[in-house]
Amino acid sequence: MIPKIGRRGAWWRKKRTRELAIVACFLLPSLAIFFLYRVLPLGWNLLLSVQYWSPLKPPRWAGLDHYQEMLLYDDVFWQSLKNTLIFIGASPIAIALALGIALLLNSDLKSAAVYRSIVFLSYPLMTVAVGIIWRWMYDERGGIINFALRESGVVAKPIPFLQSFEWALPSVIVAEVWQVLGFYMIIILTGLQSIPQHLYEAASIDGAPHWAQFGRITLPMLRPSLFLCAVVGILNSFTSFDLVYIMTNGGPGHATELLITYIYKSGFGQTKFDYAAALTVVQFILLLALTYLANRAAGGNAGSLERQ
Amino acid sequence: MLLPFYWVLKTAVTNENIYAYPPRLLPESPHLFNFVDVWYFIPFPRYLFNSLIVSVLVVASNVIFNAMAAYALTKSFPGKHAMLLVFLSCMLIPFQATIIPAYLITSKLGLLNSYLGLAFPLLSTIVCIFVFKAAFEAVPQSLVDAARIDGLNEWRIILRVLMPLSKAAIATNVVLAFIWSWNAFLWPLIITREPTMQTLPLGLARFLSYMEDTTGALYAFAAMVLAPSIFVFLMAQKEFIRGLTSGATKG
Amino acid sequence: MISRRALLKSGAGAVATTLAAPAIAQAPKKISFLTWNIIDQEPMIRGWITRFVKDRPGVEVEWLDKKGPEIPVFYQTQLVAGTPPDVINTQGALGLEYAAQGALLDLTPRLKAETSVSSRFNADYLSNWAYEGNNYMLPFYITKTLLFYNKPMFQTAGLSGPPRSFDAIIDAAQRMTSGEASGFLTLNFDWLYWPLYAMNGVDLLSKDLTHPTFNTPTAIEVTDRLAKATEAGAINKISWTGRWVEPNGAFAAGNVGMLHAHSPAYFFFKGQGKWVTPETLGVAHAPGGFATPNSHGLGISKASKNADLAWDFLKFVTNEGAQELGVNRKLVTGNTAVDAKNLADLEKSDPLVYSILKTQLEHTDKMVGNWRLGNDSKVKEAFWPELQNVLLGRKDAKSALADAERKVTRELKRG
Amino acid sequence: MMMPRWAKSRWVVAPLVIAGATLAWNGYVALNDGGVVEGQVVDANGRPVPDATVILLERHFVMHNERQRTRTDGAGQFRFAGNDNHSLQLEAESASLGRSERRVMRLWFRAQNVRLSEPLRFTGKLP
Repeated sequence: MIPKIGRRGAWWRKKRTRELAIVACFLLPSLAIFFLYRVLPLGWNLLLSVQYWSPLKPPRWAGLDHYQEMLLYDDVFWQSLKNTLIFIGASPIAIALALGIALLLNSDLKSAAVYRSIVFLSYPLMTVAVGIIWRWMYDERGGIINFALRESGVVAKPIPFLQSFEWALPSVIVAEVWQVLGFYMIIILTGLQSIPQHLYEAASIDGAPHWAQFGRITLPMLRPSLFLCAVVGILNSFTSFDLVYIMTNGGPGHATELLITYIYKSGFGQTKFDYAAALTVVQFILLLALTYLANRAAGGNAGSLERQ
Repeated sequence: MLLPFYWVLKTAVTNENIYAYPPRLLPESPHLFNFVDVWYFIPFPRYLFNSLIVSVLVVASNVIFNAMAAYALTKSFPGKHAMLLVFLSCMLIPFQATIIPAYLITSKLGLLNSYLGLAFPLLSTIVCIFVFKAAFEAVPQSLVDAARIDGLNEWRIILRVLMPLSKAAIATNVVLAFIWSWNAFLWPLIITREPTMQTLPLGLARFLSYMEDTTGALYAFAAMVLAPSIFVFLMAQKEFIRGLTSGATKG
Repeated sequence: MISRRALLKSGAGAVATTLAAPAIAQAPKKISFLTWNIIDQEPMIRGWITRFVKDRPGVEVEWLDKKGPEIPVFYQTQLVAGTPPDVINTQGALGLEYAAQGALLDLTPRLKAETSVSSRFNADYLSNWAYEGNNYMLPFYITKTLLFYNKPMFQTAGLSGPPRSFDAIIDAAQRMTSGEASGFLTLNFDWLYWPLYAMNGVDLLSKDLTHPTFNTPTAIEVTDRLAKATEAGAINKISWTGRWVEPNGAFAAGNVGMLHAHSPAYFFFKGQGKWVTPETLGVAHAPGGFATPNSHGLGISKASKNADLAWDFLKFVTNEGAQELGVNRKLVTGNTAVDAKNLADLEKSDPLVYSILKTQLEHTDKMVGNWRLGNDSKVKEAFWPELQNVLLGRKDAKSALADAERKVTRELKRG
Repeated sequence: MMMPRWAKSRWVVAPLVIAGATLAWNGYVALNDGGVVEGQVVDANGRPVPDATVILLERHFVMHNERQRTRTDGAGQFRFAGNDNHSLQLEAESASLGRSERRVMRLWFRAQNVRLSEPLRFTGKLP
């Protein structure tokens, strides 16, 4: 496009158009991909969700029938919604935990670096494998957790963690937290390290006690990091399909059913693609709302990721 | 934190009857034959190959596309704010939730059951774009201007000026892209048709299904698929963590 | 730089197309055969294919094997993509659902035309895949539930033989229960537990499958007793929570009196349970001879481009193939002649397996839990969670069955 | 002088090491995959048993299926060729001495050449 631009008038305009052209073609590949695999599918879901659709029949208009079915009659939907929210509810605990670890490791000691890598190590792991590993740790017979509990005399009979309605969801959440903890920690850690030291110095000169420094300086300064953690936590709870699929596949009953697993099941298992689409739409709206809230909580700056 | 690692390794090197109670804390008569079994019971080399191809595709294109997009986003242009918002909201669309249309689209593109189809959704990722953006913005504008006065074109500026100064961001891109593609499960599960196109996570899930997790081999398998991502992470961790966090919190 | 990107993309594209092409484009005389997690029989199936294509020049058979949970996903996606496997192997009622969706080819005309084929099969099993009177699948290998029991535990409990009634089951279970030991265990997926209700004269749906008939005093009482027995530990909790590995593993551990399961369960708990021998393992019909089938059938996709070839392959597999399959996997195939021969051999070589497989061919008129529903999984989804709530003591039988009735009615109306 | 610097980078070294190791291993395999399984059969007192039948079973998923059988020579030695599995069981039987114990043999790769370290031993006579 250089020659085309060459024909333009004044130098600055030429430059301007050139820049725009470049911006455009640089953004193109990424935008194309996001359009194909994020935007378009979302729109398509919207369409599907108001149709009766199945692979072999022509689609018919369904209006809000699926939404009505979901909200009024579908217990499983409410169950999975509840579970998803519990999942999200767990992430603050995880973040707090990560914050604690980060504070401990917030030094430039060699050992600190080692611990950092250890804590983080669980993040890059294949979730399917993580699921299998935790299944095994929870196992009633050979699992180390039950072994520890029985040896230490906490319980007499082994707990069938993943088979019991009470324990299944917490167990899955623990595994989830274990995997994502390192990620939170790293984010918070650099949040900490990016806090200018002189603030603390000033504070200690004013004789502010440590807890006060933590409350007045550390936490506020960490907001962006914490916000990011929150977003990641929310996203995870909406997308941790692999883990549930492998560990419990939503069972027992629907004790560990998440929206995402339920979408998958009703779409592909029960061949209700249209209904699944409706679920998806609801899930997305929920996701947006929650992120918005998290954003507000973090003090409104539209997230640490966006800064002009 | 390390307990699960130990437990899976310990199980991977012990003999068949792993349900004995109490389980031994130390493996008795450890051996590595479970790994051999895994290698032969499923076409492990094939799955490995597939996973590698897809990962390479994803990693390469991520570094390139994301750098381009990020560079564009460091410039000021009308509608930039809107653009950023689009990207951010795109990030909020969980891919798992768009799986059905995504499948239909891919079938329209004729990419079902192909490496490109496997890689496509991951070819560019938003988080990584922001990582690059942050890194590029950290580069002093004066350098860029100087380069431009020297008559370098945009490509050269990215390649010669920005990239060398953004090693951390590159490392982050490589690692994240690798992790995501290497570990992807749901997407390959849906779009691969033949066993010969399956990737390791699918192999693992299959293995689980017919070995009925009664043998150490399953855990050997788990260990085998985990090794590469751990390896890559440990290789790049320093830059990776720096890049990730600078992108995340300062971006 | 540009050239490099172009290079990368085109390179990737090339790789992609080369590897995608064979899969997507169906060769003129190619059929694909989708099996349900029998990857362990690879040599046999490869053998079938070689033999099948030998005297059919230019014919190709592609074999795909998926594990249970993947099959519906895979088949649905392939339907959408317009490339469904020509011959598919489904378990339980899935075939009926696909038939109802219009995904499967109606085999009735072909069966009418070739009585030699239809007469091959045990009529009761064959009719399991009759949807609205038309037949969509042929038996590949067949199973139904039976009662395994732990003879030593029966003796120590002073029980002479297998229970002959529901009361006897509960009673026996209670007598064998103590500490770690529990009396009774059943598989619960699909409708495998349904004989427990059938033997009490409870049926889920009306004959014409239009409305539920299970919300009766008897049903409530039965459910209640099951729940109480579970509470007391006489019925192992895993009956209502586990799927396959857990229940069979528990029975293999040797401290469960009875296992109500279909025949393949034997091979699983045999593998894990040292105690399992012809002397110690009892095999019986459930009281009243009721059993829930959970068979594997073979059907042809309506979208198949080579339906006739697929039909030939179906006939081949259910005859020549069946023989070998029956021997390798020690199972019955629903092909009467084949099974008769294989059982005769087994009677000598492996009496225990023989006694198990024999039950699969008896009382085939007493099969229950095999309602010819086009939306079986949805009805199940409406019914089972409620029942499960009761059995695990999280809800009382009366209200649970009432709720279940309401839900099932809705599903049946939605169709 | 750019060369040495990137050549020393761990991103180059590590992959090279891996590649090297893989090659070496494949080389070793190529030299030792004759598929020969040999050993000796002895009775309870350790005397070689001539003319005993030795059965080679190979693992197939969760079961073991008989693959070949052969007979021992005068020195109680036996030799199988053309084994292409990696998980085997060996068993000897003889009319007079009954069955030996089952020896599990797991190999590092398919068709690895092996020789039984301990001979197959008949534990006693059949009643």
